[in-house]
Amino acid sequence: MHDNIVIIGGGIAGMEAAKALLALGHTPILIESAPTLGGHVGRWHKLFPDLTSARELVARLRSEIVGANIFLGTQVISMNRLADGYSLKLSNGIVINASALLISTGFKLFEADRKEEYGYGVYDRVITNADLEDWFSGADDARIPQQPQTVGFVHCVGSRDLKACNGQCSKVCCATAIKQAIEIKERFPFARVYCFYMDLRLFGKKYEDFYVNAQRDYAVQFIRGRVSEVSETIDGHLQVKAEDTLSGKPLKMQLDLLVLMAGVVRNTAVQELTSMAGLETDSDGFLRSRDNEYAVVESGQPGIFYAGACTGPKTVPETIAEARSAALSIHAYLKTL
Amino acid sequence: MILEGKQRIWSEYQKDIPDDHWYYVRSCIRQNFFPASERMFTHIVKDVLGKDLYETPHHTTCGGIAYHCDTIPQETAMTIVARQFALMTEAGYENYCPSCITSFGNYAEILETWREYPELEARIREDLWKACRREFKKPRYLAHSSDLIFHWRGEIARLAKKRLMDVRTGQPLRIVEHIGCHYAKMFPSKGVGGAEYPYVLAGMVESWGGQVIDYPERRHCCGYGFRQYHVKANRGYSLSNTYKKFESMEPYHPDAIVTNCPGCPYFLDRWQYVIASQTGKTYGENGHGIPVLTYEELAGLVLGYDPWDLGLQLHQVAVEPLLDKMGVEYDPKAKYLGLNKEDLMRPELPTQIKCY
Amino acid sequence: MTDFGFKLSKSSTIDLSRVELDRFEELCRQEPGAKVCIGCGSCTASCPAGRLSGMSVRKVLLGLQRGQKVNDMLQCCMLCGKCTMVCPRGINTRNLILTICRIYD
Amino acid sequence: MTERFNDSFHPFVIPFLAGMAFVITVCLIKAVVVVFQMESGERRRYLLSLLKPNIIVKNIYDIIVDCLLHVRLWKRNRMLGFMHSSIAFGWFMIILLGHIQVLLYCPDRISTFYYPIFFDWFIEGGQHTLISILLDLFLYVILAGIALAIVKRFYSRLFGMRRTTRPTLLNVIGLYSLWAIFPLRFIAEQCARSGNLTLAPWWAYSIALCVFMCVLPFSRYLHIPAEMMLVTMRNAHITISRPGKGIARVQTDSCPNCGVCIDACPMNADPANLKDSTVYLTRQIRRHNDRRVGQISDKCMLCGKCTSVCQVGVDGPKLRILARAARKYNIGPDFSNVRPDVPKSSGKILYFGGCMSQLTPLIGRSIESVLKKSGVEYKWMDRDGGLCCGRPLHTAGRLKEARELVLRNQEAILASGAHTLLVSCPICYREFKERYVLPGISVIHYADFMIELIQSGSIGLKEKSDICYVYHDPCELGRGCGMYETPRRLIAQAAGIAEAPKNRTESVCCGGSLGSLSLDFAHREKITRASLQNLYDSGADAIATACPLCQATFSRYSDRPVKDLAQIIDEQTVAVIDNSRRRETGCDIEGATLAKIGN
Repeated sequence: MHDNIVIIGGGIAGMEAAKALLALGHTPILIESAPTLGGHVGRWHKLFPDLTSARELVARLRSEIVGANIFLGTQVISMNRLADGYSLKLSNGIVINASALLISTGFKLFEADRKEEYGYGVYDRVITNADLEDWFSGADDARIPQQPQTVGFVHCVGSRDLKACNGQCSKVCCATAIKQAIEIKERFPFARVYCFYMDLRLFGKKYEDFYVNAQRDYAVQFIRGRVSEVSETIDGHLQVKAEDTLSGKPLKMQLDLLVLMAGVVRNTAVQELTSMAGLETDSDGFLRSRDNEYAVVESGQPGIFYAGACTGPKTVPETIAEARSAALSIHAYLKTL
Repeated sequence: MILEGKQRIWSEYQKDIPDDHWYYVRSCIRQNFFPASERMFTHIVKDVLGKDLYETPHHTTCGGIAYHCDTIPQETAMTIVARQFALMTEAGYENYCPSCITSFGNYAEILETWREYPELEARIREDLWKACRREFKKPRYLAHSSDLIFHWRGEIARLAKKRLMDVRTGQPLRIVEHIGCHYAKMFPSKGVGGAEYPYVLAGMVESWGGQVIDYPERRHCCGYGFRQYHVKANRGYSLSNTYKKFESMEPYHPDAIVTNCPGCPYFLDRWQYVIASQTGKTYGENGHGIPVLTYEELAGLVLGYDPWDLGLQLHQVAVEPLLDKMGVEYDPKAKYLGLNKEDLMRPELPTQIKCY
Repeated sequence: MTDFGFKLSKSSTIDLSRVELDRFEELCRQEPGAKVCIGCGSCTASCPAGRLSGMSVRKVLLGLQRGQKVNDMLQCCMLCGKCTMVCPRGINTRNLILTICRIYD
Repeated sequence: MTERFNDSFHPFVIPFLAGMAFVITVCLIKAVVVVFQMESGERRRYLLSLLKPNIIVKNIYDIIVDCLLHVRLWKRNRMLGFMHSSIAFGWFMIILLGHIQVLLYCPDRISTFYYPIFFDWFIEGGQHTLISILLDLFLYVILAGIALAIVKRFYSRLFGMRRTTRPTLLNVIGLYSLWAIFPLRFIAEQCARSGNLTLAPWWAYSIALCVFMCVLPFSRYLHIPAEMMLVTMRNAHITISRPGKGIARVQTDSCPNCGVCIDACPMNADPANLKDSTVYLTRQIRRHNDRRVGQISDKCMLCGKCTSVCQVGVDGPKLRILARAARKYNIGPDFSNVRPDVPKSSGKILYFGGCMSQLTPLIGRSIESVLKKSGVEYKWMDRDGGLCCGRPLHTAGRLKEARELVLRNQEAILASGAHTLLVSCPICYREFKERYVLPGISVIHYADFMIELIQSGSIGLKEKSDICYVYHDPCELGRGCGMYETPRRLIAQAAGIAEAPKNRTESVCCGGSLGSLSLDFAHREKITRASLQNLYDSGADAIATACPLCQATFSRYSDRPVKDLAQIIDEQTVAVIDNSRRRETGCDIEGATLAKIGN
């Protein structure tokens, strides 16, 4: 059993960590509850800011971890603390004794229908960022009209919103909205595209360029004001209302398609697992790192490490960096045993 | 519109409504505006459905109007409400049913405030004791009288003499349901169906055979807005909000509007006349307005009562087109005869909107 | 029409679906900087004419985008160029002002 | 010397005569139209000036120096100078000597007009007189000039010109006919002198002359007569006032399309602006292409460099301002209710910082510090913001609106009671000098003021700094107001000084100019970097300038410190005596200094 490393969660964090651990001479065990690897990124079409293919990233990672033991469609059903590690029972009946655990269980997209006023699931032409990515990737979506004339993006759906029980910024939605707005404009050059934002948080490398591009080259319009409510008109359009806070006036308009930028919230599906492992939750609802400044990948429990969005919203490069960092931390930790 | 989406939301906002033993408090103003509504309610609950509904003449206003007009502080309203609860407690009831939406909101707001700030509740108990030597228990259930009709909508449907159908075409009537702002906008969980897609009136309309209309300004206030109407300088604003709603519902050609608030039916009804007088515009067919009914009046029509007994002659907008569609028989000559066939005298009829 | 002593007031809501944007689009063609404004307000804050007349380039640009008639506000521009100097987005505000004055007349 | 034929006429002179008649008629009409278009007062002044003897002398001198000898061009580029003056002066001399020859040897034929042109056809054996030798000499000079012109057309770089204009069809016809005239004349003369009386070269010679003269009024060669007229107008002090009319028209027509302004234009650091030089402006004005005239006018930074290098004195910036003024905008500030809040400053200096200085507060602070050190009493007129001086509106062509602001400021400055208006922004300074009427108030630039303070001993110099500065001449201060040396003298007293390869009248605009209306931020960067490169080439450690706009623009991209003159002087000077003692001793340094400045 010595040196068994179990990675729980096969998104890009888990995959990258597995790859790094393989390179360090370990043979990690990767457990993923879904039937495929890749997590949220695997479902995404393109990544900001360079519009690289998300699928290619996942496929590459997949090809680089063939040496790992991978269990798909598998959950951890129980977990016991041992003297020098953990004993895990999986849903397929296998029991693993592990010296180190890496939690890379990621996040959950906010369920947009909980913002009832936006009418996701009630109005015909309201979709989420994830739905749009699916459509970009080729899936059919009857909610998206043939030739939309006007498309709106609502930022911060379920983020920075105490009424949605998530006061945190989801970090990736502003850039995602801009990315999707540009992609929409590329598909429908004559559509008017509006982004309704509270604040634009474009902190990352080249994000600001991305923003200027959207304005200058794609004429995407940014309206500072949160959409208050959405209704359906008699001809099936959407009527949205917001305050145009820069002019201080109420604003309404009709849209052919509304995209809700569902935020990043903690993954409640792994609540049982984390409580079995005795992991604490931070005030933002995500898992608590040993230290939020310099030990983000370490948990309060010996031998349990974190990577990726299980500790809070992260961009792809941040997640990859954390996964590598966690792999190194695990490697160092195993040497101390 | 995806109906399943709405149904899912409706299913999430269920409300416990006991089937019997209610303590009923009337609205300050409804008996003036719609004289048969509360009478109809007590009649349906007690006589038709055979339930226990208790009333006392000692109850007063809940303080809601004054509170929303910024003329009394909330503590005063709370003490008034505490006395109402004391009357209920003294009568041996614990299910509280106000007829007024603003009262309902006021009670809900006060109960929630007390839950958050128990020390405030303690102070109010003390104040009430000092003021009138009364003590109270908080109601176990709080439901608006429209919640009760919603609760019994199935039984009413079974007893129905008329349905919300156009007897001439067999098509369901298109009904706009308008919910008072204070019903669920403050506490979505306190209302049947929540705040965004309230089901309380929609449920009645569906059960009685009608079709609910969802239009863009469905959520919007009727226009009353308390101080917006009461201060004359603001009255144009009050009117403009009503106008906005009518403009929004106009393309759907509704046959009637049903409401559950004291102010809403009044303003949706009377402002149609003002809008017509100022702009010449009417929203019903052939120069008529859109009839605006309270849910009790609608229940009364469904149960087959005489429209003039329901006080529909006191509406500004003529209800006759709706009665004709529903196949309700009425005597036009008896319209302005009171309960005891006393002549109420004919009002002067407006020129811009068709009335009888 | 009956006088009730009050009447319907005009809605202050901007209905973007009904706003005529042809001229604004022409403005964007002639001065593409119009598209990249982020409403930071440095132009207005540094404007000497604004101090005397209440002129605000930011408000004008936004107003035109919302179909409001606000271009008269630019009447008092002295073309001093301070706004151009401070604009973080590098908008040629002077050309923007002149182009607005030419297109919206 | 004898007449070859009895008949003093031959049909081949007809093309020449027709061309001559045509060109004289058209040019006369054009001249009359121009004079007619002038404002009545100016017209009178102009016509009267043509009669004044001293101006007549000056006109003749200027025409010879500028139009025939091209002295200015010689100074700029000897090859070009030789090329132009050889053709112009040589031709002129051939015409002059040809007439003298006819007057001397067959005076009765002078009335034919064509004898001096075709002398060797009609007269036999005239080739050994002095005049004939001189004529041949000038013809050789011209032929050399034409050879150079041909080389230049195809290898302009040999002449130090990186860029030149692309000629239009009419210009090409004019050019080739001009090139053809003199070799044809040479061949014809040589044939005739050797007794070969073939007609072909004479016909060709005459036709070439005809073609050239017919094309002249519609090609750039119109500059030959126009320039002469421009000289007379300049000497009559006529200024540009209406677009496309009067002197503006003559200036446009005077442009010889030499293209010197293309290389000079700072905007051409970005090849996108190549077609926006003054030479293209005059061309488009002549073609009445209003769209392009508008574009070219709006883009220009009005740095004035094209004018400073122009051989004929086309005032590019003024022509552009006029073109801008011809356009309509719904703009017109009404500040009739605004009274600029000017502090009472009787007997004091009033300092005007200008709008831009608020974004470069170091300039104002340094000036204030120097003023305090010197003990001079002063008030800061627009410390909390004021009305614009009016120059930006003026350069944007909003002449009436600019006038409004000028009047408003003028009134306030006069009311303040100050005796001196101290100005730091060269943009404002130029406007104050050119457009303000401030009787009893001397308008002074702070460079003049500071050098006066140093010379009078009102402030003391510290030990010279070992930093070496290169001084960038701001367009409005240098070419605009003619101040080149004072800032250099100031710097030289305080620190080391170096010169950039292009300086003074040839200084390269920083790219931040308010003059341009349409150049956007992204496209100015190249211009600024090119201007900086010129300054870097001096090898200096730091850049000095005297304009808030240059300061802000350079600071953006410069790899070395950029300082305002005022800042350098403030750093390098000390107070001579402290203010309290000054008051005790009653020493009136202020009065002393100002007396000098006033002179």
